[in-house]
Amino acid sequence: MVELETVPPFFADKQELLDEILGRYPEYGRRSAVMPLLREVQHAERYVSEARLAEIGEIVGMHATEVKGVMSFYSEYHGEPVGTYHLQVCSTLSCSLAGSDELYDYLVEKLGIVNGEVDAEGRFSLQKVECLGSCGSGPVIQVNDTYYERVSRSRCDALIEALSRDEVPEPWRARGGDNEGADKADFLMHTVAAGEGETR
Amino acid sequence: MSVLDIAKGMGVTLGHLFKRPVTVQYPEQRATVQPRFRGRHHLLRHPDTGLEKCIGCSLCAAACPAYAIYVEADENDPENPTSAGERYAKIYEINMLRCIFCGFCEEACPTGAIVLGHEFELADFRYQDFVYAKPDMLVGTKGSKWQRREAEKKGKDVRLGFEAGPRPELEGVDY
Amino acid sequence: MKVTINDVSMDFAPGTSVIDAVFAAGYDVPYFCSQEYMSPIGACRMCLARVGAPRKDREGNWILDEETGEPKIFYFPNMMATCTTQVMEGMVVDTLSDDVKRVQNGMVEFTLINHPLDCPVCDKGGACELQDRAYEYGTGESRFVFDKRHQEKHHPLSEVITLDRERCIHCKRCVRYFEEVPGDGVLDFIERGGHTYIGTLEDGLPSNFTGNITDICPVGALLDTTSRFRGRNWEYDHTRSTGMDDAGGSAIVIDARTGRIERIKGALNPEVNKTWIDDGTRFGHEYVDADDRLRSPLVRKDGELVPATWEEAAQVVRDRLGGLSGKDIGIALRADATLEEGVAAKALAEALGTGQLDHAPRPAASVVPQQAPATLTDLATADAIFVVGDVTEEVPIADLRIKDALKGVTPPEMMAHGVPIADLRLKEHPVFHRERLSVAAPYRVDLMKHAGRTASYPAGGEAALFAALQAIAEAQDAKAEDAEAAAVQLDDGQRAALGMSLADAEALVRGLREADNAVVVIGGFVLATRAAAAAAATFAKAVGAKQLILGPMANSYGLELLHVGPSHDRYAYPGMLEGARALILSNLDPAQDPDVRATLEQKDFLVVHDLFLTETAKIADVVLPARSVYERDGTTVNLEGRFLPLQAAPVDAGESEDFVGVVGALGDALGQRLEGRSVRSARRVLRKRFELDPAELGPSGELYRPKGRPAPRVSIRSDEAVGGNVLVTPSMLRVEYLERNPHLLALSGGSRLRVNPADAAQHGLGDGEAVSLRVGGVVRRARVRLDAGVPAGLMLLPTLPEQPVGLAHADLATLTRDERELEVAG
Amino acid sequence: MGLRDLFEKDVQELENEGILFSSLEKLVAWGRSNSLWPATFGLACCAIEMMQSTNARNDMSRFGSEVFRASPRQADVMIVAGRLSKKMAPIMRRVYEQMPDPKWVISMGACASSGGMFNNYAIVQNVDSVVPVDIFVPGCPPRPEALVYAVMQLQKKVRGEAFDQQGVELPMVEGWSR
Repeated sequence: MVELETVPPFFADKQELLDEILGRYPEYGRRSAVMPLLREVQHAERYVSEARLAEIGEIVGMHATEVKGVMSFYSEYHGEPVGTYHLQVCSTLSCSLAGSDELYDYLVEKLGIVNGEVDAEGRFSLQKVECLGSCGSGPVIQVNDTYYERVSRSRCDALIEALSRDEVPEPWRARGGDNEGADKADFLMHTVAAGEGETR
Repeated sequence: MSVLDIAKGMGVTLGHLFKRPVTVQYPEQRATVQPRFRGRHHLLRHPDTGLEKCIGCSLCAAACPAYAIYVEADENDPENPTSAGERYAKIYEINMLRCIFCGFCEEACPTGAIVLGHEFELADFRYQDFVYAKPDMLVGTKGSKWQRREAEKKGKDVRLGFEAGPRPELEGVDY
Repeated sequence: MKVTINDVSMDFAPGTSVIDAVFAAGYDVPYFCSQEYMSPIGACRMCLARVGAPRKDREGNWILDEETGEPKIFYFPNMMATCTTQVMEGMVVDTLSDDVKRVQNGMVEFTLINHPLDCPVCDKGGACELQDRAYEYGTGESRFVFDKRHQEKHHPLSEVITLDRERCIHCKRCVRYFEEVPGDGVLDFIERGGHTYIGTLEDGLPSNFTGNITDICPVGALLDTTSRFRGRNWEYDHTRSTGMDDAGGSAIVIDARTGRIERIKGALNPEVNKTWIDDGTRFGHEYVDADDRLRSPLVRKDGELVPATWEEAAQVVRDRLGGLSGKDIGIALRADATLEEGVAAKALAEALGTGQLDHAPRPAASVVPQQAPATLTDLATADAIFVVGDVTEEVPIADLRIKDALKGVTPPEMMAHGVPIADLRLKEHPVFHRERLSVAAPYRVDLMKHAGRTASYPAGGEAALFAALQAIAEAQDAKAEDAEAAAVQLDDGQRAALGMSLADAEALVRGLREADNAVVVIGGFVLATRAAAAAAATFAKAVGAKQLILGPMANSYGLELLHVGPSHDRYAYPGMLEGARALILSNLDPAQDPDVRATLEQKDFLVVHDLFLTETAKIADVVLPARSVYERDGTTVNLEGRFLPLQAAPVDAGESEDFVGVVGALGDALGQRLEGRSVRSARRVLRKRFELDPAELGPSGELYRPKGRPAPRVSIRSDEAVGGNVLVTPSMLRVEYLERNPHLLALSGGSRLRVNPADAAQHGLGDGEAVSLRVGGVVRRARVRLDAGVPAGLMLLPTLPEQPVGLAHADLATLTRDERELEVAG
Repeated sequence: MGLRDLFEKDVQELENEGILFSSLEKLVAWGRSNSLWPATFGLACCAIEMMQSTNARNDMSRFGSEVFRASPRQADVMIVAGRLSKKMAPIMRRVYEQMPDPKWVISMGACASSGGMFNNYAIVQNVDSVVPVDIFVPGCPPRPEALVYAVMQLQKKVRGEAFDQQGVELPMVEGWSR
């Protein structure tokens, strides 16, 4: 536990929180507390370092590897630091039909990072995720905790451009109606030739 | 038995005087070997990379009814591998006197590394000279141990006393 | 409970798993994840079968079938994993129908989807469960046309274990093994779904029992690095023998090929080691094939040791010993000699008319309990255990059996097909009842992780420790008689001797005496002085606990039973080195001590029987090549008094002979038919002596209990000889052979001098520094390892056969950087 | 050229001019090598191939070894063709003894040379342990050409041109070196 010596323990000053969480479970079920503890760390530090894994293991009586096993099972926990804005692109069927693959490629070339990477100044990180449960209004990007649905090239550009100014734009409501088709068609491979996006 | 019968018999004999002799003037004239003839073994290489096909799994040794094959494997050096994959045959020996040329090794080999060729001119003087190691069998080596020994001494190249149907895999690999 | 399997119906105890019922009925069902002595979890889904049972209606009557009138069988909607299903009254199991076959085909196919087909290069090939199951239950050809999962191949989990992540089929055996058997989990699944792989965050595998996962892995994912690519499974000669690295007597299988020992695996002995063995036993075999192994006798001719035949050597011995009277000759064996060798040595001593016969190392106190001896099964079922010493290093198997006791699950009943495959009483993530275990040692030992109470008493204070505990016990007795009696009173000295709080000590004593089955495990530190051993015995008697005494070496118990000992105190081993004019030493190397070397050089005649040209052999007149413990036929007795068979593996050891052979050769030279001239004649003696036939021992050996008390025996060390600045600790690894075991050397980092950081700073020692030091005379080379668990002012050093466990004096002036750097990997 | 040249020129030059110098030994060896009469010792399937080697197609008489002698008294080389059972060994030894010196032995086929796949109690695991073998012929059985090749090998040996893997010159007759 070399990290433990260097990094101050996360729960050292959060005794009451710790008691609250552990209090939810009977003594023999102490292991169950691993999930809420992981979530605390994830929310606070936006990723779970090995030192934290070991610390949580100490608390709930599991070994660090076991905690790592639990953590790595869930995609919302991150083993490495993510960017300030963690872009998660849904890649499941309906979004994919709505052009999320092209959206992803677009982001890759725009940000110069691929799945699981963080860009140079640590602002953006990109991840392909499974269904975000917004199938009716794909393609979807989830930036940290906010959904941005029906992403078109223009909207994507706007979003990225705003984020790079550290302004988190209000998620536009997914309108129905006429321009829906336009927005969707934007990222549809078979309809869009190169540069056609600019004409809209 | 009448004279006629004798004449008939002599006729047959005389008739043969005018037929071409069937004798094959081996070794000057080469013996013809059928493509499926099983002679001395060859260890093959991958034509493209030149790596040995043998991975030292010693399944041939397991299949050999005469226990003529001995294999010792080792781990490949990742920098310059001997064979494809992790494992290669450090030692691969066949006792040609034990071997009964049944071709089971050929069938057992998962990578098609060992193939029985056409060379049958293996006669030699000393028992211990019949243990053929990798350099004696790797594809590209021509002739039996004695033939190469003699050729080396005389400074000529090996002349094989047979011709056979095409066996592309035995032609050797240039790399 | 009556259960019908296909056409067989049998009775089973409640709680039996269906898979065991199927096997007991003589049918087969494939499985990967279940494993003897481990919890069933139904991870592989391979053991699916169609299972049904009758139901009762509300009134509690069986629901009957209209036509037959029999109880109607309601089948479970899906196939059940038989390893996690309990048998029920009237249950019906079907493992042969086409539905079941189809499911089994499907599961095999599914398991094979991501399993690489590199069986020809896989060390498991030929002994692979997946191979067999795919052959028996598979479809024959694959429909899977896509790319298989690609992950890291030959990833070194540690110096001795290679992990191939592509081959893993996620049966979770290794994960469960570490959590359940040694109790220190290090492995787990990382990621999910198709990306799942086995990994660890701890560096390496911090456990002493890692090798077992290579045995239980059903595929070639976890492999023994020492035998990597050394041979195929059908090429090995499997010899079942007994591990001789410690007094545990684990059953092992020695796999040899073309005269080389390639690997050692654990074998089943339900009474002793179940199927587990420690890493020292498993990986510590490479020295046998070392290049500098002696292969023929050497005789000193004009100052040079030259090769000779056995006959010549025997002649020389006879001629040189002829001139000497019997009392000038000393004979000493190492304590891992077999009983047969002991008999031979006794016979030789008798023939030569000498009383100077001994085995070494031999602790001051007896290793045969005078009363209430415990077996390892007692240990595994004990509900209160008090350990004094470092049991993990002394007898690793005992450590595992203690963990069994902490889990509180009694050993399973044998079934028709052997050990139950799925013992449903075992649960994943078992709870270890720490409070049952108390550990006392002068420094922090490994077992303290699992102990409810730990005591670190001052080194050499074992006698005082037991005296104090005795006082507590007596006080408690007094209190039990009349409640007004004074509470336990201890003076400061006794409190210090306890090394734990008085409350703890009282709880410990109470726990021991209240337990139905209490065991006191007495380690080498206690045996170092007779006073301590006596105190321990009295304490154990007082609290009504059984004793388990950890002998220093594999056959200490047996050789003591056999009285391979001197006729008088001063003839014992160390004294013998001084007194005798001629010596016959088997596998002993006393000349590591320069002073002893000087005396040995003065001897008239010195015969050394050893594996290598040791320091002593270099100055010997005759050197005889010895057989390693893997090459001997014979009998050994483990720490619980169990006779266990040794079989010789087919190893090319040149002309080497065990001590029986030596005595045979000398007997021929002397023209006498000695009793121990052959294993058979030696066994004749043993049969008379112990009323059991060593040739007829069962696979799990035979427990022997001496009638009455063992005869009194002489000591080798006076009790005053306690004290010193270095504590020689027991070691799981054979330090004398460590440098010839490259893999084990890399794993352990060589023999270690463990020093408290403060002391290290004072002596100017850095971590990992190679030093040499004279400890009790013997020149020891070791690597410094800073360890806060070591008490200040004390250094810890692993034991040698010539350096018994206990305190020793070291001249710190001789503490120098080792000029000859040990080549240590890592 | 004149008689004088014989004394003035050295041997090499004369040989170049076509005058042959040969030692009697070489001459004898040449004679022996070209009249190797085999004694039949057909024991098994190899014997069939041995017979083939003398038939019209590949006729061994081209090498002067056409006449298979039923009597060992008139034979020079014994061709052991087939697996030799331990019961047969003494008989074969006697036949060998009865052959007049110089005599040679060809061990034909895997069984005769090494026991082949018959690694059992009944079969001699190498004929060399009974009689000194000059030539081993691998094959199961060796084809006639292989035997013819073996005879050519034997001729080399008789002419003293044989050497082993270490380059050691081999004796003209194996039996003499024992």
